[in-house]
Amino acid sequence: MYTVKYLIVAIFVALGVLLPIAALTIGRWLRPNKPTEDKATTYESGNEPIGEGQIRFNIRYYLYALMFVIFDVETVFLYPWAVAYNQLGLFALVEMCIFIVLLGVGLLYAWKKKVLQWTSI
Amino acid sequence: MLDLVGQPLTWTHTLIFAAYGVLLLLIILGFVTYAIYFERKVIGWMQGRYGPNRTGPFGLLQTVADVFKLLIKEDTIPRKADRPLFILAPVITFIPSFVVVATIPFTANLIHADLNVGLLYYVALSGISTIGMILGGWASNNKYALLGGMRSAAQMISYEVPLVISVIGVIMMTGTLNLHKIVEAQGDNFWNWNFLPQIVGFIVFMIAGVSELNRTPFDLPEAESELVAGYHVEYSGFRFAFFMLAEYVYVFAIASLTTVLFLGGWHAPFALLAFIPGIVWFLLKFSIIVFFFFWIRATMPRIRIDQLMGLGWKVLLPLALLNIFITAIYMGITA
Amino acid sequence: MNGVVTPYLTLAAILFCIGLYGALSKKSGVIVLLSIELMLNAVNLNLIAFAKLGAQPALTGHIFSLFTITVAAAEAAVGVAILIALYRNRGTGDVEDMNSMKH
Amino acid sequence: MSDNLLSLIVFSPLIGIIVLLFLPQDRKAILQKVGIAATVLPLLLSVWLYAAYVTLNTEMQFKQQFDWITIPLNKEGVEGLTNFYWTIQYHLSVDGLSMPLVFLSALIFTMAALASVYIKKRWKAYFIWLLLLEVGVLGVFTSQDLVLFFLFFEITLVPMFFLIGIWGNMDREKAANRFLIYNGLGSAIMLIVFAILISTAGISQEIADNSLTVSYSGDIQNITRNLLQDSESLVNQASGDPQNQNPFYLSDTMKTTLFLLLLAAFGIKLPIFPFHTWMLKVHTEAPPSVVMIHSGILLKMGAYGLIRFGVLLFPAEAVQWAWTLALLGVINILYGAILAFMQKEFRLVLAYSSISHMGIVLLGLAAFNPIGMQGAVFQMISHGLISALMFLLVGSIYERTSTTELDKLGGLAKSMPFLSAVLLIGGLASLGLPGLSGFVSELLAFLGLFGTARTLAVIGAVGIILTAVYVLRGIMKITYGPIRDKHLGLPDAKWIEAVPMITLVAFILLLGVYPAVLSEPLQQTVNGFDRMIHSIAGKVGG
Amino acid sequence: MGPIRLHLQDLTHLLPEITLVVTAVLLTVIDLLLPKKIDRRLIGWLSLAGIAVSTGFVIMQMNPAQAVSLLSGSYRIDDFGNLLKLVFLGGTALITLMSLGSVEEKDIPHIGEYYYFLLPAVLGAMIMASSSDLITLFVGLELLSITSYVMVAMKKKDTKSNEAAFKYVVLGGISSAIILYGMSFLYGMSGSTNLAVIQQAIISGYSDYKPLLYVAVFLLLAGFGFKIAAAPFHSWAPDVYQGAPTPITAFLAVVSKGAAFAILFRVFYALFALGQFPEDQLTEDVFLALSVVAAAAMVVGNTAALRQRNVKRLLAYSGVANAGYLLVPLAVHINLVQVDNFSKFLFYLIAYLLMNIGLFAVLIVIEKSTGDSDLKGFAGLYYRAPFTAIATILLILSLSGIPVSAGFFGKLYLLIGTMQAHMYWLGGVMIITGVLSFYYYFGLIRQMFMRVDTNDRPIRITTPLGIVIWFCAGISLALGIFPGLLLRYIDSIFSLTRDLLILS
Repeated sequence: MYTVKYLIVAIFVALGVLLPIAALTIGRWLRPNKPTEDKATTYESGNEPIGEGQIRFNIRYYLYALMFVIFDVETVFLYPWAVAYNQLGLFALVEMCIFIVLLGVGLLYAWKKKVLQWTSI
Repeated sequence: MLDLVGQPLTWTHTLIFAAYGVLLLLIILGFVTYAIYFERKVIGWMQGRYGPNRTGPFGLLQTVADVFKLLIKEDTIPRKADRPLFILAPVITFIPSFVVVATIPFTANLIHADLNVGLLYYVALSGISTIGMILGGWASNNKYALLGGMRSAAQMISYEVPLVISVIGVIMMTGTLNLHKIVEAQGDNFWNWNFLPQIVGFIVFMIAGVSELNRTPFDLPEAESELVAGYHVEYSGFRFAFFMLAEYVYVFAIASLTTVLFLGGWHAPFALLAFIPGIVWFLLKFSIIVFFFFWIRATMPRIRIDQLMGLGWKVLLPLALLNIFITAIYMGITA
Repeated sequence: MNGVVTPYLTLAAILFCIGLYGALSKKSGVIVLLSIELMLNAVNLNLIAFAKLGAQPALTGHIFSLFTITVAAAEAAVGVAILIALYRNRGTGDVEDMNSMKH
Repeated sequence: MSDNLLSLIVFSPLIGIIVLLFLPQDRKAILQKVGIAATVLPLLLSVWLYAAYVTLNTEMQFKQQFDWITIPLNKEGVEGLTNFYWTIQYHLSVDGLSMPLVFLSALIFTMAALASVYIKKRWKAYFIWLLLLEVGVLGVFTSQDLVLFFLFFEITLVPMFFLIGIWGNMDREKAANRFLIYNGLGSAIMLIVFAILISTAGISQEIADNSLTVSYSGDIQNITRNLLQDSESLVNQASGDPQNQNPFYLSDTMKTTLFLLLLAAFGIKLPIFPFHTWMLKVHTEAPPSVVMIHSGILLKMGAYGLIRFGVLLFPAEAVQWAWTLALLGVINILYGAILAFMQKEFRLVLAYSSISHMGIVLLGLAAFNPIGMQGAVFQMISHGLISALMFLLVGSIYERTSTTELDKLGGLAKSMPFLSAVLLIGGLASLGLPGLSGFVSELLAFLGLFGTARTLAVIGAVGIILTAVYVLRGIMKITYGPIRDKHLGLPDAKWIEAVPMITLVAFILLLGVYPAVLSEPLQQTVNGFDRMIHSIAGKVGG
Repeated sequence: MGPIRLHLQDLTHLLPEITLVVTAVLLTVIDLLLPKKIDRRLIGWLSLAGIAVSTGFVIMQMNPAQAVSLLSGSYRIDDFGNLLKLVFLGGTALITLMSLGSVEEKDIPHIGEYYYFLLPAVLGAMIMASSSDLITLFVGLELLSITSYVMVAMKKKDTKSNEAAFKYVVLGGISSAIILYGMSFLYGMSGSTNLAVIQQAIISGYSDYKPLLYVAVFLLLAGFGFKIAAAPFHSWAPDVYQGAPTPITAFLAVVSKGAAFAILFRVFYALFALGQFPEDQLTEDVFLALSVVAAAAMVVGNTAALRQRNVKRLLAYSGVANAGYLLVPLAVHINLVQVDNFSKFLFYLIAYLLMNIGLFAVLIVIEKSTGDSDLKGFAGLYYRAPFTAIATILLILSLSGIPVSAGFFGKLYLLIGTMQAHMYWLGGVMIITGVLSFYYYFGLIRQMFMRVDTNDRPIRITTPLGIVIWFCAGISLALGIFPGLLLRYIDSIFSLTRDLLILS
């Protein structure tokens, strides 16, 4: 039972891998290949590339990543609770309300601290 | 056909499944090809233009020609790029987009991986694509690509949170993560579908879904006018095609998922119409959603990135959290 | 303990040791944090293996690993936040450069 | 009042401390007067104690005893136990051994307070620390509970640390540190022994109808009874069953170890030869009044502890190791004497002479007969007086000449006849001239030892001859010979210096001429000790 | 196992914890909504009030007739937990008060956060003290740890603070992982995370599990060794203590450490103390390992402290040594005559708390006047702030274990315990290393009384700081003179079988 379901998933994964391999391999047979120095330069609005390509990017991306990690992981607790919601009764409801209020406070915190504001940093 | 899944594993079954997979893959490829055509036509129509009309009748072969053009185009990899990652990135983006489709129930008994954690499976796998985009941006060793990659990652993870939380209401109502059962729990009349009691969740889900697809008005990662083309600026040929492919496969997937979660899947809108096969209803709803995607692309302007982030965190997430409360209360009243 | 669980335990032990090694010896602060995650994931593997194949299989292991995951996320978040602050003040995130305090 | 006379004596310096706290800190004259007055109070009380002491009684006198701290112990481990306690008793009392030491302490503290004229700064704090030190010292000599004893013993450390560290000479902090660490180590070892004793011999059981009370305490009498008198006590019951050991049993090896640990602990304080280095530093760096106290009293705490705990709790072991004790004594005498002979600095001469003299205490003790023991105690008292006097003199000379190096001094008899005369008396007492206290004590100690270890006694006596040489050499160098020009106009002793000197000389003379003032209260007690030691040691040996 | 139900009545048992949560959340919101110009000390006073209320609730539920077991036995309200909770709350209250008198906005940008972060931290400590289930234990531990990481980093602009926090995160994370790894084996052997069940399981399956059991125990010991900063797991302590804001250092030194001890006590005693294993070897080894760690901590802490010139580092090493002392009552295994390990532990913990918090408060005074925590800053303190100097003497006497002080009595009590259990060597190490500590503790006194500061300006001491310093010094002295009062109280309510061991 289990195995069969995941067999389908496995087949899909295999197909997903195969398609790019096949397509790119076919492409290699078909497409021309005449590399020149200029073709291999990095594109930069038609100018000579300045400096390194892997520049330092803004710190705010990390902050969003942190926010994502926290909220996404909290949903790990929300999902099982939601599935079993009908069987759990009042206790679970109250408990999850507290949980969500805490999440909300966290969001409020981030909001007030201007973490959510793109231009703030 | 779904009965096969319940039976012990044999080589025959495996072959059937494989055939089904290949078939679905082909369907999806076809869908993508004509979705692009359709999109261009729709937008053209809405904007008073013609859209593609040269290649083939009504321009029907335009996208096919585009695909062939990409296939035979020379593939250049920048000298400074991180080669293995550069090659790997589009593949990583594409694979999950296809694999998530495995769990979507198109009709009551059309074959699919009937996972108990189907929804979780979808959410978990779709997150992997983000990694591909960041990798692509980073491996290109190009400033625009990197910024585009970071932006797309920031956007996708920001909208992933409300997306994931907005479906909790549905889970609460149906008590399962199994997509098949979620559809079954919705009845044969449209007022039994989830989108009505879950209207807040539905709206949040739709908006977040559009954003997840990086489509206008949320297409900042590939904003041609600002970032040249975003994370795939250095890609050409079929590697580029795979980024595009992934994007449109996600359109397929999200549209299917919306249908399944909120619009009753294969159910008919009225019980008396139930004699029409489920697949028809499914396709109908599915098409409406796809059309909706194209429609807003034609009408809405692109928003600024700070507005984009603000919308996600300050509007959608609180709404999604609120939705959980609303659902809990709603269920308390109806129960 | 039956033999089925042993491979999992071995794998977990190997992961744990790799993580420990990385956490103690790597130069970049981010890699160090990642190594700690690896250690925690080794524990998760252990817990799940025991929950499924242990002497008394029970669901508790899954729950425990959920908690571990959450806590690991929080810890990583705090760790990265601190690393960012450090990077802003010092311009480097390398562990080797953290020697401003001696006596 | 005689019920809590000892408490009054011990804590009377606190009155001075409280008064001092409210005085302004820059009024030297007032502070000094109050400080001196505060030390007179315990002195007067201890005169009363001396007078009220019943000499023919070998029991502890002026007993004051109650449970100070009672700590309930968890009794879930044993079935049928109704009460399980650890008590720390507040138990003060004196016998013929401690009473004279109490008196000596009170006396020397008053003298030291008088000698505080040499203190140049921070008088308020100085007197407060001095008085606190007095509390500690008096407590040490009177307490009859191990923990209480330890407590007072440790209390002396802190004031001494400050007194040396703040008012000492150039190298004062190092001296203070060294004092602290060595003595801390000594008391740590002592604490370990005490803890072992409390947790084994400190046990006592009380069975009333239906209830069983078990308690630990550090009460010395209880421990003595358990260790020595009650052969049925748990301490002496080895259980044959290796699985179920009696947790209270003290084996013979253990007892010997404990005795040796105590010897080391008090040996540091005494000091016995290899542990003596800290003392030299203290004697050269500390201010004169503090050295008076240190040399006069604090060293005696070591000897007192060795007798009270080392010998009286472990008599059998002590007798077994008597020869070692005597040997250590002889080494101390000779080592001290030889090094004193070689010193060029008078304070170091005196410091080494202290080592030498404390060797005599050990010798007297090692004799394990009443005469030797008396000699030891006599030596403690006598050396207390003499060394206090000598260091007072050294202080007054240093005050005038700013040096105590023998080569830089000379002919002081011309400018300071009184000081020189007292110095000579002190020196003579130190070398044991008949008629002075030193003679009596040395005589008794050697007499005692001749009875048991003749060879060692003879070797030790050589040290006495050396003493005469180095003491006289030192005094001659200072008082006779050509005087330096800058020392010519120096004034002789002021009355505030003269009073303590005369007092101390008077007591030295008194002890020398009429030793019965000390031997009378001492005799009964020492005889009692002796009987006890020999009964126990005989039992073990025979 | 039926579904977990929580009744309203059960909630009353959780009131202390709930109070803290509610206060923390409310304060967060208040801090966010208050206008900027309002003095954030308000938040500090409010969190102090929250702590006070929580303390009140703990006192109300002292000495329950029967240990209350909540949430399927994963949480226990018993006197072991209650007493420790009181200690943690008291310590945190003192630290909050101390902060109110010292913390300034120029050092710590988010000063409101600083105050309310102490609440979840102490909540974590309380959960650790009360839980009897590995998951709850772990959650409490991490709640405490993660908030501590943040608090260490509170001086956002200060590189040292960041650096200390990062080191703390990394080593704390490693130790958490090690603890978890150990716990996972305990879970694997028993199929449960409940300590009582685990105890049953490891006893019945002893012969099968013996090697795994050893692995689990030593992993746990190593992990908790990190948390209590006992040698050889102490390397993080000096750096973290130095970098953190001083009140937070005090928090780490006292509450954090105390809570880790609470876990250690609970886990090791619940699992091994009764020693019902088919052979004694395991119990003996476990307690031997504990005592070896204790001895190592004492030796390493005291010798390393000798070389320190920075008072925070010095106190960190002193904390390492004290962790060794605190381990003594755990390591001295209960036997026929020696059962009061918990009293010993708690008394010394309280003494340690008072003297450390007091001394850190003094250190804050110094830091505010000189700007750093160098030993030289203490120079001439007696002239500049005589009363503080006198209080400091009392605190240092207590730390070095000289009578009359709580520290002395605590050590004596521990020593008697080792002697009752015939672990002479442990007692010996403890006392001899204690003498070593005289050197550096009295080094502080030397600076205060025997040196003169070059610029002889008087120091102003804020009232809250003064209160904290004198409170700590006073209680240290009082506990030294009348330790019986406290110990009698502990004995009257604490029962080993009822309150510590989880016997299902």
